[in-house]
Formats: sequence, structure tokens, C-alpha cells
Amino acid sequence: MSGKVLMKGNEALAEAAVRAGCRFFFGYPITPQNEIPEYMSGRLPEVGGQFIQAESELAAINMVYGAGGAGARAMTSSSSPGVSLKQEGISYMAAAEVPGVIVNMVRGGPGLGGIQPAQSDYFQATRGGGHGDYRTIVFGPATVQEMVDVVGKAFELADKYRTPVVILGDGMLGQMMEPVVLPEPIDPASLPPKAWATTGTGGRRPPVVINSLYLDAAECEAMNRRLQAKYREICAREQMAEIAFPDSEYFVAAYGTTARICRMAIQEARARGHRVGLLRPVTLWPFPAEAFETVIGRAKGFLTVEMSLGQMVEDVRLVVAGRAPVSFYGRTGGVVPSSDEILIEIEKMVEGGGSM
Amino acid sequence: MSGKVLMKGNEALAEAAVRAGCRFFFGYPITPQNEIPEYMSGRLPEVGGQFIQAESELAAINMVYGAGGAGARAMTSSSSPGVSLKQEGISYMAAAEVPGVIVNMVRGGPGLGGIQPAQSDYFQATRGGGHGDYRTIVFGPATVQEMVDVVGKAFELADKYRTPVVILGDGMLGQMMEPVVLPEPIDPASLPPKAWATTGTGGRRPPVVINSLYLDAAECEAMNRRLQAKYREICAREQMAEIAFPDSEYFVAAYGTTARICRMAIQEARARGHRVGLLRPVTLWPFPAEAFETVIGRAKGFLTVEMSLGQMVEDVRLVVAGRAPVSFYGRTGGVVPSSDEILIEIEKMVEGGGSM
Amino acid sequence: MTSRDTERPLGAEVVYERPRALADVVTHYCPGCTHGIAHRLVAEVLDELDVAGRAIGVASVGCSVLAYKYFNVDMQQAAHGRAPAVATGIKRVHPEAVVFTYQGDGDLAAIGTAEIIHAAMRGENLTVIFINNAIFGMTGGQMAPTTLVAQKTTTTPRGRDPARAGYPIRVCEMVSVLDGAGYVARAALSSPSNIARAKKAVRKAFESQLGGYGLGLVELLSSCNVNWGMSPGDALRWIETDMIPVYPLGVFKDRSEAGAEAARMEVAG
Amino acid sequence: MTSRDTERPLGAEVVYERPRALADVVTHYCPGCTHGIAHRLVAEVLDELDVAGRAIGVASVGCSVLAYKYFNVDMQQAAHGRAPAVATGIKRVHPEAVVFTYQGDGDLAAIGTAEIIHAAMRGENLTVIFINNAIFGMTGGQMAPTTLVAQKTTTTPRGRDPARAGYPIRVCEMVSVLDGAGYVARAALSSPSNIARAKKAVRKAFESQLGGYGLGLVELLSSCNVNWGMSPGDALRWIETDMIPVYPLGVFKDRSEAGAEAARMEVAG
Amino acid sequence: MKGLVFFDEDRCKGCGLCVPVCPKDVIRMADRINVRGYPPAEAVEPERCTGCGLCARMCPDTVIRVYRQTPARAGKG
Amino acid sequence: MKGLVFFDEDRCKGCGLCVPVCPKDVIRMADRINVRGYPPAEAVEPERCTGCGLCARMCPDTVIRVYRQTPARAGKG
Amino acid sequence: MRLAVIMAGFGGQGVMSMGQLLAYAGMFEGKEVTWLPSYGPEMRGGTANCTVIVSDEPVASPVETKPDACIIMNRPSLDRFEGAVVPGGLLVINTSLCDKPASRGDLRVVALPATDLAAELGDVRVANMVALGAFLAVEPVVQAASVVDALKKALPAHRQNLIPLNERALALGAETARAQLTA
Amino acid sequence: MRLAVIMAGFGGQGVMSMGQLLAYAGMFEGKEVTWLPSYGPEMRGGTANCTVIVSDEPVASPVETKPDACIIMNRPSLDRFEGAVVPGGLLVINTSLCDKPASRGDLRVVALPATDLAAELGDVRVANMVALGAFLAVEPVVQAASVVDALKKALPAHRQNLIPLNERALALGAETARAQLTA
Ligand SMILES: Cc1ncc(C[n+]2csc(CCOP(=O)(O)OP(=O)(O)O)c2C)c(N)n1
Ligand SMILES: Cc1ncc(C[n+]2csc(CCOP(=O)(O)OP(=O)(O)O)c2C)c(N)n1
Ligand code: SF4
Ligand code: SF4
Ligand code: SF4
Ligand code: SF4
Ligand code: SF4
Ligand code: SF4
Ligand SMILES: [Mg+2]
Ligand SMILES: [Mg+2]
Repeated sequence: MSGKVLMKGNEALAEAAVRAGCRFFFGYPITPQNEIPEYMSGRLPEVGGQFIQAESELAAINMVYGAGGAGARAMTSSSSPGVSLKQEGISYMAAAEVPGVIVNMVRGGPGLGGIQPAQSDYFQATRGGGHGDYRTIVFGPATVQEMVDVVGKAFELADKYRTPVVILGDGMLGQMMEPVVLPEPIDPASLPPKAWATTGTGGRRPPVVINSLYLDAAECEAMNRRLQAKYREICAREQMAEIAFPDSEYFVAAYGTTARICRMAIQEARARGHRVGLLRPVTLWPFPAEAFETVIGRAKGFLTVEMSLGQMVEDVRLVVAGRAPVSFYGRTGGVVPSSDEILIEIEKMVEGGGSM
Repeated sequence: MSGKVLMKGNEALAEAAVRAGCRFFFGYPITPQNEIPEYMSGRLPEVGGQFIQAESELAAINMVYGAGGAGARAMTSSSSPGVSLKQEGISYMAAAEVPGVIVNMVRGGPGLGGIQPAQSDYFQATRGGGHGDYRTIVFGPATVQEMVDVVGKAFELADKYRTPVVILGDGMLGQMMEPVVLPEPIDPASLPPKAWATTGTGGRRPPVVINSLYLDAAECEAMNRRLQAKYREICAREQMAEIAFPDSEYFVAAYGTTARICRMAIQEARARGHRVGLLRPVTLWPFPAEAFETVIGRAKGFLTVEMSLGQMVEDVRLVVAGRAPVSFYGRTGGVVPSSDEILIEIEKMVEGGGSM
Repeated sequence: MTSRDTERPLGAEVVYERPRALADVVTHYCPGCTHGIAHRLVAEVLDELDVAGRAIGVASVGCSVLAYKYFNVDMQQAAHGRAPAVATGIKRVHPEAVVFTYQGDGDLAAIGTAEIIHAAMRGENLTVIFINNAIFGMTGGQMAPTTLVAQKTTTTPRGRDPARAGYPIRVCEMVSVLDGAGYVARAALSSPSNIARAKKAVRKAFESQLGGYGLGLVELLSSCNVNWGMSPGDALRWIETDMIPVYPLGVFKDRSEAGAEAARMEVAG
Repeated sequence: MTSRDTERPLGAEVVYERPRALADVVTHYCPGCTHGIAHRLVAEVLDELDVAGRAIGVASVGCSVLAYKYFNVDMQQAAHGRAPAVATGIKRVHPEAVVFTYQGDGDLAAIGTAEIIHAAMRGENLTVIFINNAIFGMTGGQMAPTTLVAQKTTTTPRGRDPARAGYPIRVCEMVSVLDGAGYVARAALSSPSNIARAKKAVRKAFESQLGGYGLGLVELLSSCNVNWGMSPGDALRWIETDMIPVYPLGVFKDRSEAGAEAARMEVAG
Repeated sequence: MKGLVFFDEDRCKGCGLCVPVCPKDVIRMADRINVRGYPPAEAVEPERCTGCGLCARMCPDTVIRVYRQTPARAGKG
Repeated sequence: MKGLVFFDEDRCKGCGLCVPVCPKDVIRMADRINVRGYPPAEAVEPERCTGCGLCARMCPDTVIRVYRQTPARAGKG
Repeated sequence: MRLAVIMAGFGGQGVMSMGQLLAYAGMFEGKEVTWLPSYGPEMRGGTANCTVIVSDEPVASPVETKPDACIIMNRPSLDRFEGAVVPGGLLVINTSLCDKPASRGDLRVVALPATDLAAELGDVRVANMVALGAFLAVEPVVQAASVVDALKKALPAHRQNLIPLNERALALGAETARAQLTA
Repeated sequence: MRLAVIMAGFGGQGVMSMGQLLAYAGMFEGKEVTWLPSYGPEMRGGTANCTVIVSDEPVASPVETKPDACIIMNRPSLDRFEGAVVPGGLLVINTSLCDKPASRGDLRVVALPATDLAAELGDVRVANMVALGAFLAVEPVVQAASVVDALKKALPAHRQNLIPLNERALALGAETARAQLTA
């Protein structure tokens, strides 16, 4: 298995970012993602990059805004309470069309909560915890390898669409080790130039401006229409999902860590003769509605499982729109559901206990 | 019309808060809600209260957390970007079960956006822009009088359920003047005592603690289950909505300022012979699902109109769950839709142009 | 002298007993961590001034996050950095209460910089216990704004390089510039004599509140032997050899000394 | 001398012409607002140092929010208070660029307190133009942290009462405590002679960046005649009679003066 | 020393700040209104102008340009 | 002057900070392990203790109580 | 009855308070009213305006893109609002600060030098009341007396002495308007 | 083949690195592996533990509430994890720091004084390798040689001299375990 290395999720993510051409990292410590800034503090100077431990999450996201606006691939990472503090900044990035990657290794909330893994920031990530009509692309990787893979994709899409991209992990994904194959490093100098970025005019061109202020309502709406057109394009092109056992009658919808556990439960359920499949969104926004459409014709029921008390289930319900029962099972606050618990819920669904 | 006074929305709201027993206001200026802190800065000292212009919105919400935890009726107000900055604090209040009222006079977003009225912070308010599985009660008043009325209700429910309550207005509601009847003032000293509040033990009782940290995942989940039980109770008891022309075949769903304009359009549509009614949520969370259920049997279609590019429409779709077509019309960034535009959309709906 | 005698010997004079304002629990602090000493000093002062019954404490986010379990007084746990704002809210509601925050150098001097400066600017009658251990203890030893030049932390693996990560921030010097600061002092928890001085400073910082002189802030140079990678004893020595030269001890401001009622601010309440 | 001659008279020596780094548009500032003077000084210095082509400015939120339309250089508009963080991000990406922020007293001394302190702490090689007009101009005249005691604003309708609203914050005095601050000075835009001194200070603050001495900050005492409720001329006089006594003019720190390369920080880049 | 002072009248906001700073009392506010609705500053007896530049330094709106005709060159101007 | 020093052994975290501060070398770390898994501090030759209290002042975990038998009262104790 | 009027002018011309007085007066007469200002920094030096709606029924929306009437206190306001008025609607124009005549032919127009008339009364600041008087003479949506009542409520004690002047201004405006209409 | 093992002990006993070495070794042998630590401040002074899963198929979940085996390095860990092991599963107990015997009768138990044995080898820090050797002797989920390979990869150049000691520790553990099983 040459090329494989055993890495902690947080460190693999950080190394993948460096290989994706990220040279600027701005962060503020918070458990359970400290290995990301710690790794970056050692690694970035080696590749001519810069690491700053910012004075706060607010400062960090605004440094990303500055660096991203200046044309660089920049990243920040945090966990739940820290990500709440970044919402104004993310809204600014979305509005000013500044690319950048924001990692949230979700922990139990609300409030100070706990530090164990959770998925209860789904609403915040997919609906925009900040103000205004904006969205961010959101990835919900399920393995350390997938985390590495989506990091590259995140930087690519951030630049392509000039938009902030969120990677929604959780404490478990960040802390666990798994073998990964790391991608070939990209030299940031080889990336296409960004004519819109602030670099100094050099006296050779008119000034560029990175801005989100539109005092005239019609202009502000026009900015929004531009964003919405972009979002429609993203929805059309960038949905990612995995379907295991697509010919099933019942489906469990889950992402990230939870999806791994659901997979175990599904294996057991199938062993017991139930025709159950897994529908695993990889992009949480755009929500992979198309994947749902491919199975909805024959689906007799959906069970959404989350480490939250019911967030992604709304997206499932919105897609299913009454065409099949949708039930929900969730644990929260850092409790990871067991495959046995999920198996019980699967059997309830199969026996018709699913609620709309 | 004795007892009526002509007041600006922001000032009426502020005076209503004082009359509801609010003695502590912590805010940071931002257009279009500056009249609230300005009014409070003059008024609160008159009634033995305290006004602080905080150093930021973050400080302001955390002062509310302190004052609310100490047992007082406390309030803060802001507008979109400022409210994004309060999300961590609101999540803390929800988790630590600290009552308080947060006003958002929404303006065009995202980013710095503009200062004209908008409704594009609906997701943030109703889904929790902060981290974790929490909700806040959210009111979406449509007139200056209703704003006055919900302020009293907001403080009452905040105390009753020990939860933060959000009032979602917009620049127009804050800036316009309308005649209002103000309620009789409540003397805060007459309110029931709060045994859970920090007041000093006086050496007579064990210490009380206001806290949201639960390092043990099971305890953190237990805190969440407690919150969810409360939220279920709120959903069961506190939904508020208005239905105009309940015997209609088609319904326009809209709240706040937009609902006023929809009402004009509906009058015109009915004059043209269309059987169209208005379904106006007053509580945005809990979303008034029960009101929808009363009409859904005969409803041939719903049109959701918002000053956003589609946020509350998700709640409408979740309630309707495929039982009728749901279409959407929105303006954003500070543009207020005209009744003519809405009329056109109503006619589209009636003619079957509504999309799911 | 076995550990089981919990009775006070008859007729003996008490030199030291556990202060009543400290809850009777074992803390989660690492062995030798001076957070424990700072807690004790605060509790002793609350007892001596006889104000525990009207004290309301604000725990911050850092190793001392669980402080709400350790003081025998009403407590609010505050979001990271926001303790001075939370305390302000409490104090305005209960002007007669004795309100204090207990904050680390990450909490107070990084994310909470604006809150402490503005509580001082407003002259809030609060007491701030500021634990400067030159590191983020709770999260596992990252750089703090107070980390010394060349000090190794998990985010300055080659030592703090001022060209990239800046210079240690001197909170007392900065806060004492503000007119609303009533008492500002720095002490060290590194030896019995320094601890005795620290206690005096803590007491003064509470008296500043009681006298209505404005914000009382005591910076306590503390150890984090675990994240410094030292023995508890070596950590105390490092405070004296390495920290004190960068963070000189002393009283930076004392409005009560200006004597005269003139210096006295009206109690904001 | 009609307003239509835009040509330079042949053979005449230029005493004053519009600086090239200033965009040729009419600003939205109120008549007599000294924001316009501050803009001009910055542009003149950019021209004189011949760095407009490598300048990147950061506009903040306040009356000067539209500064991105007024300077003839690349600009980023920053969230309220965060300009120093945004500028830090830019400067680290383009260490050879000349990066400056332009911030009001609400932006820099209220919501953005942590960001300015920490940019100074890090010794970021940035230039900060800080407009102290003792008020929140943009939002209609609320109290700023720099509002004078007894000054009436829309949120201190009876005049700023220190017992409730605190004391004016002196930014230069506070920032100059930090080792990473390279140049810190206060000047006033109240008269031609003060403006001449202000320009020197602005130039020094840019030179501090170019020389790698760390953060260069110039506080400019400015007028907001509209929200002060004064005529433009009276507002300038009020700066001199009321503001300067509270905010003394002068250079608070100049690391380049310490001469020697010793004082020079490595350019963080 | 002879000064030449020019006002870009349509930029002027009529704030009047340039008037008192002129040591030669060259400037006054005009009676008319410019395109922006403000009474612009204008030079009276411009020949008194020494080209000291104080007015331009004071003007917040870069309305004013000032030149100096050096005695030697004055004739060639 | 006679001191009395008590160690609440199960609170002790074995940090050893009390040991070097005792001017009378009364304190040492025990060989055993307490309920928390730490070797606790203990008094050797407690009669040497003067009751100065330095050890208690140094202890981060309020393990130590110190009393003083004033000479006059010593007999009555 | 439902009448929507937009009032517009420079910041200092008192258009906001003119609108508030009309709304107050409507309220005193038991009518439903709303007052909606333009707001924000663009006001600075530019034009300010407000919309007042007086109606027998609850006012659905305070926004009116097709007002029944406009009171135009300066030239930029004419440019901005003339086109919005409904056909047959009313334009009151302060010719003292608006050198251009109305260009639409389908409107009722009252053009009077409100500022000059106010100056003649001794205080240019009552130009707004002159214009309001003219407006009410043509669209008597409220009694002028109610406006005076509103003024009594609105003015602090030490300003009550201004009431006679304002009454004269209202009357002068009404007179001038009537003269024009009958002419 | 799929085997889940939890390793638990005091912070300083090297349980985390023991787990990582096992995972590494599995990876070298082409197996699928995951390693999951407990984390957070509660570790401070308390017990640390990690879960390693070695499998022929991709590992669904890194969490295992019913491990096939536990390596117990101290007493609190026995109290916490004994109950979790699947019936018929394996318990390796370091008796040097765990004075209590296993209480369940349905488990295979290897009890050895790993810390004392390590001390005899000259360094208590290899107690973890003694225990790992014992574990692998009973559950040969990977070759001991792969663990040594992993160690070679993991140790920095200046620590490679420790390899023989670790090899001896592995072997000693294995020997002791085999003796117990055959006994
Ligand atoms: C908003 C937010 N950001 C970050 C954290 C993570 N965090 C917890 S404690 C801490 C710093 C602790 O350092 P310090 O204040 O110096 O206290 P110490 O542990 O050193 O006593 C951080 C960054 C958090 N809980 N919330
Ligand atoms: C997060 C946030 N809070 C508040 C505001 C509103 N706001 C805009 S400018 C400003 C203050 C302006 O004052 P100052 O910085 O002193 O600039 P000035 O207008 O006086 O030049 C405020 C509070 C905002 N835009 N964003
Ligand atoms: S980590 Fe450091 S500061 Fe925290 S308890 Fe341990 S020694 Fe004390
Ligand atoms: S409001 Fe004040 S600061 Fe703003 S432009 Fe006008 S005078 Fe200048
Ligand atoms: S240049 Fe000097 S002399 Fe000439 S007009 Fe200006 S101020 Fe007066
Ligand atoms: S200072 Fe400038 S803007 Fe003001 S009156 Fe003079 S020329 Fe006009
Ligand atoms: S009281 Fe003094 S003499 Fe007695 S044991 Fe403690 S330190 Fe030693
Ligand atoms: S200082 Fe306290 S905790 Fe430390 S060894 Fe001595 S008695 Fe034990
Ligand atoms: Mg610390
Ligand atoms: Mg200002």
C-alpha cells in the first residue's frame, strides 16, 4: 500500500490544504481542532507561507478576507462557538465574493457545550448563520481520506466561484487516524491569476475594489441576483453524494461520522434481510437533491440520522416533499449514536413506524 | 381616539420595552435601529434603569447575558451585521437558559449590504445562526402597534421559558410612524422572583450557577433534551398567526412589512374575483403550522412573499409537505416589493403557475 | 498528624485553614498549577472582607472554566473573552454586589481585549483576577499574547518569533493608561513572599470596587508547568527568572492613593 | 480665476494641486468635514513617497466607508472594526505592498479595539490613519469611546457622564505601550499649521511601514460639525479649545528615532 | 511673490474654511449657488494672493489649486 | 513557638511545591500513593514545625492546615 | 377615503415634520395614518422625503410608489417624484427653490413661492406650513385646525409662541392655492 | 477479519502510541485501520484511551462500544472497560498497576506485570510494548515484525537506538502470555 500514510484527521486536512496551494492560515485555538493550527504553524513557514494565531476568530476570518481578497488561497479553522463568531465575516466574504476555506470541527453545543463530536451546526453552515441571502458551499466528509479530497475541491470551488467554502467535520474526524493517500502538491504560483484581487495597481491598471456595500437598494438587490445566479449554477453542477445499495426500498440519509456508523447498521439490517441503502450527502450545500430523485421513485421510507436533534432532516423533507415518510433519529451534545440504536430505528422504519 | 400616540416604530418598541419592565439596555449603534438605543439612553435613567452603549454587539449581548442571568429584564437591539456578531452569545443564552430580548431591525445583506428594509435574516433567526441544537422564539410584527404588543409578549415568554426571544423587524417598521396605544407600565419589582438568578447568596442559600459547559457528552445531551422538551412545549402553546379570508382557495404567506403589502395585493385580487387569503405568521418560530393546517384541506396553492430570496418559504414547504403547490416571490437587498408585483404573482398562482 | 484530623486543635491559633468562600472540592487543575493558589487568595479576601454573601463571580473560558464549581458564591460562566461584559451586566443590575471576573491571558488579552479595555474605560466597579501564564493552558499549550519572545509553544514550535508573532503584551501597563481603571497591579505566584504580596494586591483590587474607584485589576504571573514542559518547582523558578523581567511586578495605578474623595468615582449603578 | 481653468499656468511653480492618488470625484462628506483633509494628506504622502502603485488601502465602516471610491489605489472594504485584521491578511500576502487602514474612532476604538491592539502587538508593518472626531458620525452622532466628558451626543443626551459611560479613551497613549508599535503620533486637522504637522505624521507613519519598524498609527483630531451641531469653523475651534487639552498632540513613539538597526524589526512577510 | 489661486467651483461645498485662513483676505463666499446648491468660495482681488497655499491646505474638498509665479519667471508665465 | 501542621492527604496532588518552602525541612513526599494516585506530602519530625504557614500559602490545593500553639496556651492544648 | 402624499425637499426644509404634522392631524380626526421617512446617510446634503397616508381603513402598506399627491419643496424633488404621481393627482410646487415647471399635463398643479412667502411672514422656516396649507386647500384630507392642534401637541412649552406664525403660514398657503385654482 | 481493541491507562503510559503502532502495522500489512483517541481536558491526570480497529474491509465506524479486546494498563481502566468487551473477548491486564483481577468469567485473560517486566528490561516506558507483545501473542492481528517496522518509521533518527529494547519488550510480553495460555 505504498503512498499511504497514517494521519490524524486534523493533520491530514492541514497537509492537504498546503498541497492545495494554501499558504495562509489564520486561526485561533479551540478543541477539537487544535492540531490544524499547530500543524500549520510548523508547516507553512517551510513552504514560504504564513501562519498567524489571530487574537480571535473574528480577526482570523477577517484576515482570510484580506488574504483571499489579495488573491491568495487562505484558510481558517475552528469549532462551533468559534465558528459562530465568524458568521459576520463569512457573510462579508460571500457578498464581496472573496474565496476562502473555513473548517468547522463541530463539537457539542449550544453555548460552551462540550468538546465531543457533533453535527449540530448543520443549519448554521447550510442556511448561513450570518445575515443576508447567501450560501456557502459545504462539504461533510466521512473519512480522513475524504477530508483530504474535499480540501482540494474546496479550494478549487472557492476560487472558481469566488465564494467561501465550509468543511464541516466533527471532533471524531479531526482526532482519528486513518491511512490516507495525499495528493500531489500544487504550486500556488501555477494557479490562474486573479485579475480582481488587490495587488497594487502598479500604476498600470485602474484600482480594484473588494466591497460589499451597496447603499442603493436596487444595486444591493443586483448584487444579490448575481450571487443567486452563481448559487443556481453551483446547485446544478456541484452536488456530490454517495448511494450505497441504490436498489433498496428504504434509505438511511446521513453524512460524515454518522454515515459511517449507519453503514455498519445497514450491513447488519441487510444481513437480517431488510432492503436498506445509504444515501450519504457529501456536499451538504448544494444539498444533493438529484441523488434523492434517483431513488425516490421506489423509496418506501427515509430515515435521517444525525448527531443533532434534527437539522439535515429538514433538507430531506424538503426534497422528499411528502412523497415518502421521513423519520429521524439523532443523538446530540457529543454523544455518538451506536449502530445498534440505528438498527432499531431502521427496523422501525421498515415496519412502517416512520413519521412524516 | 384617546390613548393613541403617533410614534416611530423604533421608539414605540423602546417605550414598550420600558413598560414591560425592561430596565437594562445594552446596544451598539447601527442603522436603521439607532432610535432604540437613543431613546433608551434618555428614558432608562428616568425609571432607575441603566443604558450602556457597549463597545460592540458582542459585548452588548454578553451584558444581556450577565444582566438576564442576574434576574433582570434586559434587551439589546441591532441590525443584520450586528446581529451576526451576537450569535455566539445567543447560543450561550439558549444553553444557559438566560432570558432576554434581542431586536433585529433587518437591513439589506449580505456583508455590509445596505440600510434599507429586508427580511433576509429569517434563517438566522429561526434556525439559530449560532452553533448547536437551539431555537429562539421569533416574532415578526407587521405594524407599529403589533411591535409594541409583541415586546410585552417577548419579555413574558423569555421569563416564562428562560429563553432568548428575537423580534425580527425591518428598517421600514423601525422608521415609520403609526398611531399606537401603549400598554400600562409594569413595575419590575412586581414580577415573580427568579430563584435561579445570581444575586449573591446572602449567606442564606447555596450558590446558583449560570452555565452552559457540559464536558461529559451524556450531560451535554441531557441539557439538550431539556431544551428540546421546552421547545416542544413552546411549539404546542405559543404559535401565533393571522388568517385573513380563511375560506379562500389560495393563500399568500407573508410576515411583517411584506404582509402589509400582500394585504393590499390581496384586496385587489379579491376585487378581481380571486379567492385569495392571507396567512400571516406572527411567531416565525414556533412556525404557525397549526394555522396552515386549518386551511390546507381546501388550499389549492400557496404563494410565499418575502423581502429575501426565499427563506420562510422553506417552512411553508415543510408544513405543506407536497399537499399543495407552493410558489415564491421575493425582492431583496432593501427593495420593497410593490403590491402590483405581488398581484401578478397571485394571478400566476391562481392560473396554476405555482411551482412546488 | 494524619490526614484524617479535620478538627481544629483546641486552644491553637489558626495560621491557615481552608477559606470558607472556596468550595470543598478537589479541583481539576494539574498538580502544581498555580491557578489553585489564585483561587485560594480570592476566597481568602472574600472571607476577610466578609463579602462572599454578596459576591457574584464570572468564570471565563480557559483552564479556570470550572471556577464556578470552586467558589462558594453565585457564579456565571461567560463566553471566551466576554467576562468583563457579563460582569458589567451583572453589576449594573446589582450595584451593591461584589462582582469579579477570573480570566486567563488568552481570555483577557487575546479574544477579550476589547472587553477588558472598555470595562476599564467605563470605570466599571469590578474586580478582575487576571492569570498570566504565558500560554493557552486549556487548549493544550498554544501561544498566548503574553508568551515570551523565543518561548516554544505548540503554535510557535520554533519559539515565538516577533517578526511573525509579535511581542508580549503588557496588560497592566496598557490598562493603567485608562482613566476608569482604579487599581492596577502585577504580582507573581512564585514563592510564599510573592504570594503574600499577590494577596495584598487581590485585596486592594476588591477594595477598589468597594470604594467605587473603578476597575480593579490584578495580574498574577502564574505557572503552567504541564504545557511549559517543566516540573512544578522549575515552573515557579521560570516565573522569577524569565517572566518577571518582562512583566515587572508592582502597583501601576491606585486611585485610592490619590486619597481625596476627588479620586472617587460615583458608583456606576 | 474662474473655476474652469484646469490647466497648470505655464512656468508657474506648483504650490498645491490635487494629488494623483486621490480619485477625481466629489466626496459624500458634509461641507467642512475634515475627513476630506485627512484623505488628501494620505494621497499627498502616497504621491510623495511614490508608492500609490503598490498601495492597498482598507476602508472601514464609518463616514469614511466609501474611501474605496476616493483613493486611486487598490482597496478592500472591511467589516466594522476589523480593518487591521483585513490589512494584516493583505500585508502577509503582499509584504512588498504599502498597506494602510483608514478608521474612525468608533471603528478603531470601540468595536475594533482588539484588532488594533493586536496588529500593534504583532508589529504588523501597516499604516493606520485614525480619525478621532469624538463621535459616531455615520450613524448619526452617538457617543464614541473618545467622546469628551459632558459632551452631548444622541446616546448621552445629558452629556457623557463618566459614572455611567466612562472616560475618553486615549488611543495613542495605549497603543504606544506595545512593543510592536513603530510610530505613534497625534495631530489635529484644525488649522493650516496643525495640518502641516499632521501631514508630517502621516508621512512618518508610512515611513515606519517602509522601514519595517512596525505599526505606524496617526491619530488625527477631526471635526464632525454636523453631529456636533456647529458650523464648520466653530468645529475647528472646538478641536483646539476642547479636544486638544484631552488629547495632547505629539509623537508618542518613534522606533526609527531609536536610530540603529537594532530598533528595526524584520519585515513580517 | 505673486500667487495664482484657482477654485474648482463645482467641487466647493461652501464650508467657508478657506476664508479665515487666508492672510491676505483674498477669499470670500460668493452670492451665487453652484451645481451642488452651495455658495462657492471665490477670490476677490486675486492679485493680492501670495501663493502661500494655506487655503488649499485647509480645504477638505480639493477645490483649490495654488501656483506661484517666481519673480524671475513671472514675466514668462 | 510550636506549630501544628495537618495534611489533608487525599487532596494532595503530589506537586511538591510545599517541600522546599519549609524553613524547617519538615515536609517530604511520601512513598505511598493516595486515592488519586499521587504520592502525598507528609510531615517528618512535625515537632520542628514553627507554624510559619509558608507551606500552606504555597499549596495550590488547600491540602495543608497550620495552627500555632502560643507558648502561654501550649500547655492547655 | 385613502390619500397618499409624498413630501420632498432639502434636509433643512422641514419636510419630515410637515409630514408628521399631517399624520398627527389625521390621527386626531380618528383616521388611520402612517408616516414613512427616507432614511440613511444618503440624506446627508441630499434630498429628504417622507410618505404620509391618511385613510379611513387600516393602512396596508406605508410605501406608496404611486402617490395621490406630492409636495415638492425643491428642484431635485420635482425631478425625482413628478413621474410617480397618479394621473389626475396633485403637485404642490415651491417655486422659490424650483425653477422648472411641472412637465406632465395630467396633473393638478399648485405652484407657489412658499419660501418667499414664508420670508415675508418673517421666517423662512415656515415654508413647509405654507406648502401644507396650499395642499390642504386642494385636498382637505384633514382640517387645517387639526394641524394646528397637532402643532400644539408637538411643540414644547417654550415654543408654543410660534403657533400663530404657523397658523398664518397655513392660511397664506391655502389662500394662495385657492386663488390659483379659481384663477 | 475485523478486530477492535481498546487500550487504556494513565496519561504517561504510552497507550496512545501503542495504539498508533498497531494501526501503522496493520496499514503496512495492507489492512484497513482506524485509530481513535479519547480527547479533551478530562484526560488531564485521568485515564487516556484509544480504540484501534484492524480489518480486511473499510472500517465503517472508528467507534467501538463492544471491543473484541482491551489492553488495560491501570486499575481505573479495568473498572471502566471490563464490562464492554464482547463475550469471549480478550483482556490483557498490567498487574503492576492493577491490583484487582478481572471479574468476568466469559473472557480470555492475560494478566502480566508489564511495568515490572519493563523495569527489568531497563526502562518502564516500554511497558506498553510488553503489553502489546502479550496481546499480539494471543490475537495475531498483525505480525510483531510489522510493529517493529512501524516503530522504525515513527522514531526520529536519534531514537532508532531504542528499537532493540522495544523488540525485546514485545518478545518478553509475547513469551509471558504464551506461557500463561499454555499453563
Ligand atoms: C470562542 C471560543 N474560542 C476559543 C475557545 C477555545 N479556548 C478555550 S480556553 C482557550 C484559551 C485558554 O487560555 P487562557 O485564557 O490563557 O487560560 P489558561 O487555560 O491558560 O488558564 C481557548 C482558546 C472557546 N472555548 N471559545
Ligand atoms: C457590525 C456593525 N456594527 C455597527 C455598524 C454601524 N456603524 C456604521 S459606522 C459606525 C460608527 C461610525 O463611527 P466612526 O468609526 O467614529 O466613524 P465616523 O463616522 O465618525 O467617521 C457604526 C456603529 C456596522 N455597520 N456594523
Ligand atoms: S494546563 Fe496548565 S494552566 Fe491548565 S491546569 Fe494544567 S498547569 Fe494549570
Ligand atoms: S457626519 Fe460628521 S464625520 Fe460624517 S461626513 Fe458629516 S461631518 Fe464628516
Ligand atoms: S494661496 Fe494664500 S494668499 Fe493666496 S488665496 Fe490662498 S491663502 Fe490666500
Ligand atoms: S474650504 Fe474648499 S469647500 Fe470649503 S468653501 Fe473653501 S473652497 Fe469651498
Ligand atoms: S508551617 Fe512552616 S514550619 Fe511548619 S511545615 Fe509549614 S512551612 Fe514548615
Ligand atoms: S503543595 Fe499541596 S498539593 Fe503540592 S505536594 Fe504539597 S501538599 Fe501536596
Ligand atoms: Mg493562559
Ligand atoms: Mg467618529
